[in-house]
Amino acid sequence: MSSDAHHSGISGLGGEVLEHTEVKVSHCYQCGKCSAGCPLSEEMDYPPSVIMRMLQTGNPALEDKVLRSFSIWVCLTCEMCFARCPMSIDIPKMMDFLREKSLKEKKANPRAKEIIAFHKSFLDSINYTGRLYEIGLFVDYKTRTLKIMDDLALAPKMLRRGKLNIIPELIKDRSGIAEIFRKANKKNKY
Amino acid sequence: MAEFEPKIVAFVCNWCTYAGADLTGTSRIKYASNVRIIRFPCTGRIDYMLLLKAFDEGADGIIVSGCHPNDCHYTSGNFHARRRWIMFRSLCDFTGIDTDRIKFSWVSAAEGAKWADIVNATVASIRELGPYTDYKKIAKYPEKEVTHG
Amino acid sequence: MTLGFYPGCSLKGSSREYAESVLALAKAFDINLEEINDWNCCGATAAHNMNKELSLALPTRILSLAEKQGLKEIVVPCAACYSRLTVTKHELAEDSALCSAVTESNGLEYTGSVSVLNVVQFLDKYITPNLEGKVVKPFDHKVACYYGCLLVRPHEILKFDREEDPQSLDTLMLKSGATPIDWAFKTECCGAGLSVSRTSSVGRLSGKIIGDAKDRGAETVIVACPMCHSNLDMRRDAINSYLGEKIDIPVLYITQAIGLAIGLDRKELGLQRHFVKVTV
Amino acid sequence: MSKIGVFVCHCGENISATVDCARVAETAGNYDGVAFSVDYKYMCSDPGQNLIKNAIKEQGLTGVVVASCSPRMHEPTFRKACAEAGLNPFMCEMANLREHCSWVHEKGEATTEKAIDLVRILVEKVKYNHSLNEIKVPVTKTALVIGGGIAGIQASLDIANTGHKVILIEKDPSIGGHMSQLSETFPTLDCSQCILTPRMVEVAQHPNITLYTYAELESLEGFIGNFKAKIRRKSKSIDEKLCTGCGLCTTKCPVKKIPSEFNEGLGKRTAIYVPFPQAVPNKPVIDRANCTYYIKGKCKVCEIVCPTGAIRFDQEDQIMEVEIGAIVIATGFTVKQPDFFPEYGYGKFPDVITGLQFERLASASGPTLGEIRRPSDGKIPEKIVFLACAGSRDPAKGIPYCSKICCMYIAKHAMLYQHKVHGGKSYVFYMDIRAGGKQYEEFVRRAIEDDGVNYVRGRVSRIYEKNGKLIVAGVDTLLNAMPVEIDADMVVLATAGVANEGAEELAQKLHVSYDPYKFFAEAHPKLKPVETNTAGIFLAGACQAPRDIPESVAMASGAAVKVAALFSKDELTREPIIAVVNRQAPPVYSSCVGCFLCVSACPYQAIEKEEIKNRNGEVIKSIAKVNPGLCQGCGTCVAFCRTKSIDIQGYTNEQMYTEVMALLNEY
Ligand SMILES: Cc1cc2nc3c(=O)[nH]c(=O)nc-3n(C[C@H](O)[C@H](O)[C@H](O)COP(=O)(O)OP(=O)(O)OC[C@H]3O[C@@H](n4cnc5c(N)ncnc54)[C@H](O)[C@@H]3O)c2cc1C
Ligand SMILES: Cc1cc2nc3c(=O)[nH]c(=O)nc-3n(C[C@H](O)[C@H](O)[C@H](O)COP(=O)(O)OP(=O)(O)OC[C@H]3O[C@@H](n4cnc5c(N)ncnc54)[C@H](O)[C@@H]3O)c2cc1C
Ligand code: SF4
Ligand code: SF4
Ligand code: SF4
Ligand code: SF4
Ligand code: SF4
Ligand code: SF4
Ligand code: SF4
Ligand code: SF4
Repeated sequence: MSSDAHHSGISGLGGEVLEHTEVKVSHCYQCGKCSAGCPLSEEMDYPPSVIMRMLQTGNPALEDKVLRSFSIWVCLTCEMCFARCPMSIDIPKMMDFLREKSLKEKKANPRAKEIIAFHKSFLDSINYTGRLYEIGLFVDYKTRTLKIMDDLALAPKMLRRGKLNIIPELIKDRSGIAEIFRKANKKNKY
Repeated sequence: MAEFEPKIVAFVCNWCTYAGADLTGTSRIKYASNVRIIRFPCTGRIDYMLLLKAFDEGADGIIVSGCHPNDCHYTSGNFHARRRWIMFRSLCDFTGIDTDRIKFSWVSAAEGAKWADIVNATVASIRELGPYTDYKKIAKYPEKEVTHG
Repeated sequence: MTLGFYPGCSLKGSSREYAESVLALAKAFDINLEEINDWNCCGATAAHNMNKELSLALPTRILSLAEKQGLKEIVVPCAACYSRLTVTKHELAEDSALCSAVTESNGLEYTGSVSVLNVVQFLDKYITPNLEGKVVKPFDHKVACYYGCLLVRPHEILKFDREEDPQSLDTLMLKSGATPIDWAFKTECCGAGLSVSRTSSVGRLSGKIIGDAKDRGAETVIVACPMCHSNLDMRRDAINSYLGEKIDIPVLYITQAIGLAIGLDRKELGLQRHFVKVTV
Repeated sequence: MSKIGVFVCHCGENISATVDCARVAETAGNYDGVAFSVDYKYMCSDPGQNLIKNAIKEQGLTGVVVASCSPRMHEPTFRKACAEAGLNPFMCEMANLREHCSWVHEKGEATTEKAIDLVRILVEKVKYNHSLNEIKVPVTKTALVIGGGIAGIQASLDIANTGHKVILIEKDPSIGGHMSQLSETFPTLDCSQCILTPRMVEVAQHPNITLYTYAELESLEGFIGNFKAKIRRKSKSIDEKLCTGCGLCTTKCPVKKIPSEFNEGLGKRTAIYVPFPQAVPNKPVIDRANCTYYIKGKCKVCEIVCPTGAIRFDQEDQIMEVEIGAIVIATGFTVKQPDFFPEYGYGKFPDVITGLQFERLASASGPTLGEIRRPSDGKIPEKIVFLACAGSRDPAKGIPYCSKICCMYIAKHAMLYQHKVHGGKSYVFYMDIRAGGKQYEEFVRRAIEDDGVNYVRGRVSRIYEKNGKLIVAGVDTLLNAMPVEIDADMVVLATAGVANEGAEELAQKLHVSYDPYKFFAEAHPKLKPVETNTAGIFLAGACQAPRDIPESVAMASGAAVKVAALFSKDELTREPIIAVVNRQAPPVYSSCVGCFLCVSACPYQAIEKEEIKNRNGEVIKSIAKVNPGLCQGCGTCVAFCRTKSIDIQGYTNEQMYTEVMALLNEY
């Protein structure tokens, strides 16, 4: 007997969350412990417990707000909420799913531009070289965000301490890596 | 041809379903007259061999009904019944006995209308299935193995 | 004794002193760390933030290469890489359909036979049993051991140390002659992946950590993750501006601190590469 | 050959309107073994009953089938009539023509056919009925009450006041339980000691109550009305008859630093001690684990100072055997300690305390004489935080259920704090306020409205210590989860109420069930809240689930009435609908093969193993044996038995098969 199916939280986005992450939004009893421990909560537009509540309503307008929220991008997957949730709700796993979906539906929050740009630059770097090429990442990220001035002081200091490679480390099987990226992107372009 | 009138035997517990069926009566709710009730102290008492016996004797359908989970007069008889039912059903499936002809339900002493519904639904579905003549064909069931039902 | 070694990108670049100190320690204890051939980046935070497939496929390739190379145990000093590799192993083990999807579509051979050791597990298993006799210069300082997020969480998967108030780094430091302090920010997040894109957040989060360590009299902070290190060390300007004071407590990798205790050369341990001058 | 009488009732028009009663009677009259058959307007009326009685006498009937209404209505009536006519009452069966036939079907052929079928199956069944006698068991009119908290005290007094004997055993040196530790009690804020102490004294002085403190149940056998219990009276190391309770020994004992259990570790006691000043009995015991004499072999200061020579270092535990007829379990509960909460410091911070510790701080007889002072440095906390649901409603790390009493005692604590510390600030972090009792909601509102307690809805993520303050990090979920951080001086955790350690072991000794959380299980969640599923054993108070004082007392009085009802008769009679294992002549003895499947199936632990021995005392065979005192007649064992060796009277295999066959094979 599955009365779950009739629960408003299980249809819609909450239902997709369940399908992809096994997280049941209906299990959240809104205690707020996740928000209380979340290091980024105060920078979020909706703290994690509020995201949970929005998903529970099954209201499409609120679900849309979740996908357009800044919260899902500023979440660092630090796992604090999951560690302390009395109902063992794996919020970080859910956040991964929401981010991916938000990107796919082109709903990513404009304030998350830099965060997303950084992730993209990071992945591109791996895509081309197999490993992270930090200078390349910086340059790529700077051109994406036009934040030329930030961190400008950092690079020379790093160089001086031997912390930046001028020449990227290239792996041999670059085509293998590119293939992995191609496959992964076919389903869902990052 | 006259409409087929199935023979249905109901195995019910004394405390919940028997009393529920009494309530159907006191509420004067009408239902199909094809059913005959046999009273047991508890569904836990129901030996599933009795079900086979009923089919063997010509029953077309069977209802087994007792208290809701957690409401058993004897605390856990109905859980035992359910557990054995699961084993029994796989045995039926194995031997080819049609488990669609056995209806397992919970009817409490307050569910007079539900009892009428269950009888009517069972009669209708058995009527659909037709007389259980196939039973005789498979009735060479391995009697020893099913005794523990 | 030979063990597999997965340095990860940071240890080849911005955190090369971590790699240097790990290798120096291993050498001092006659352990050969054999790098996985042609390894790739684990995808770090970016991959699982953006694309689940990628976040599983990249680590799977690494594990698969290690298997091919005949490695049974691989040492993964970076806590983030350790987390990605362990979580991937766990997910593939839990879900065989997912496992075959990931391996087949990418043509990877993977059985899940390689065990992944984080730096503490590596030290506990191969270094501490022989440590006592080797400590020549006890690391006689008050230290705040900082674990960060990814070394201990989620406990259900990593099953390493306890999630709140973990002890493993403290125990190691105690054995190296240090006095670990009891403090409140052992497992609070430093800001990790937001280092570049939201430096202000990092200033705040890492600021609380450095601030508490200082308030309780720590002379140095001990870490086991290049991300923690770069936030707490390289981002010290942002931290200081958040705190409104100048704090110059150095941040050492656990391997550097133990290295010092057994008398290894400061340069060999890469101490000169830090932003905050290592005075201890 | 059976001589069966069939009596078909019209029930006025109730049956006869749709069933052709005359035809039913006529058809039944033609069945084999039916000697008499008749239909009549009102069978249950006096003339109707006389019709049956006369037929039994005149026709020499061996069995009776009354075809009328539901047996749930009139089975006792007709069985009694049969008995009056000299027929064993269990030779009478009823066919339910009214509720199961005439009232639920339209008038017509099919309805009459069904009525005929219903009569036929019972005619066939009755052929296999046996004379049965009601079971009679004698009753020992003494009750055993286990646990001397408020529930045990109340139950003992109530039973004793009905004139029956009570033996009350308490494992601690004094009765009183948790209630004796409480400061004031919700919802009225009356002083716990003031209302409890008179009852404790009453227990000690009641002529019908024998009190054994420092005593525990060792083992139990028997069944309702006839239990035998072994009680271990732990050695107190004093002669209670000689001791006058002067207290000299306790003031002179040099071992003074033992954390006091009564004060929840916030005070100290000596090795020879009385747990608290109002203890009943007010005589000391020696805690051997901490006494220097028992550890090192010397000291004996207490012996030297005792004016009556009451100290007995060589006293041993005593095992007593008592016979009792009923048992009330009142062993109460306990609370989780803070060392279980990782994020709240694993019990590391001395100023993070439990609710029970707060009770001791707030109690006028407590270690601080009722002043709220924090354990670490004795300072009066200016800011105090209470955390609700600490470990309760927490399936991940604690227990999933609600501990029920904490919402109320937190409100009480915050209120007491506000009354005692003027200008102090108190905060309660909660998820829901569960104040479902008389005057309870009003009480909580008073805390909020009149005493200014700040209620914040949200669960605290963690507590850490900084510069002598406890930083409590939570959010206000009613304000979009806005962070709320409080630098408190003291934190009180409403830690989960859980079953006593050892509850499981006690349940096994008593053969009663317990739930997954090791609380004792009631026989029915609604209608038998004070019964267990073992007849003659009852429950009172917080041993069944977390309960507050009013509920514990109500349960105790309920259990006492059950005991008194049991004791109101000299013998118990029960319907003989019970299981029996067949017995046959040697060398078979029984077809039972000793698989003991039935033992595990029986919900009442009514089946035991019986060893059949030969003359030399060697065991020949192990078979099942039903204890008629415990069997409730559910028949589950019968369905389990593969060899059909166990059967239930009144619903035997023979009878049930006969019914099925009679039903489907028309004449
Ligand atoms: C912090 C706190 C505050 C509270 N405040 C209030 C309040 O203000 N108002 C209110 O109504 N309720 C309050 N309560 C609840 C109240 O304490 C309980 O309702 C009450 O104590 C239950 O009584 P009891 O007799 O069932 O159990 P207990 O008080 O636990 O007594 C059980 C007794 O049995 C004994 N025992 C245990 N095991 C054995 C054994 N095996 N053999 C022999 N003896 C045994 C124990 O030693 C104990 O003496 C509070 C509870 C707590 C924790
Ligand atoms: C909507 C609703 C749902 C509920 N659901 C549940 C549930 O699921 N589970 C549960 O445990 N409880 C439930 N309850 C509570 C349950 O109904 C009560 O606990 C229970 O009925 C109380 O029984 P009672 O005998 O005390 O009172 P009542 O049921 O009120 O019986 C009192 C009787 O006394 C008679 N009476 C009144 N005055 C006089 C008089 N002066 N002289 C003579 N007779 C008089 C009345 O006619 C009545 O028959 C529910 C209650 C409500 C309102
Ligand atoms: S901690 Fe868990 S239950 Fe509580 S609000 Fe967050 S997700 Fe919901
Ligand atoms: S995983 Fe994300 S939501 Fe959870 S505590 Fe960390 S930052 Fe907050
Ligand atoms: S000194 Fe003797 S008489 Fe007095 S309380 Fe102690 S044991 Fe009893
Ligand atoms: S003998 Fe034991 S109880 Fe007596 S005074 Fe000495 S330590 Fe105390
Ligand atoms: S009574 Fe209140 S504080 Fe206690 S567990 Fe239940 S809801 Fe939480
Ligand atoms: S008044 Fe009724 S509905 Fe409201 S909280 Fe109380 S019990 Fe619940
Ligand atoms: S189930 Fe039957 S055979 Fe087995 S022990 Fe019980 S009575 Fe004997
Ligand atoms: S009839 Fe029920 S109570 Fe009696 S012995 Fe059998 S299973 Fe136990």
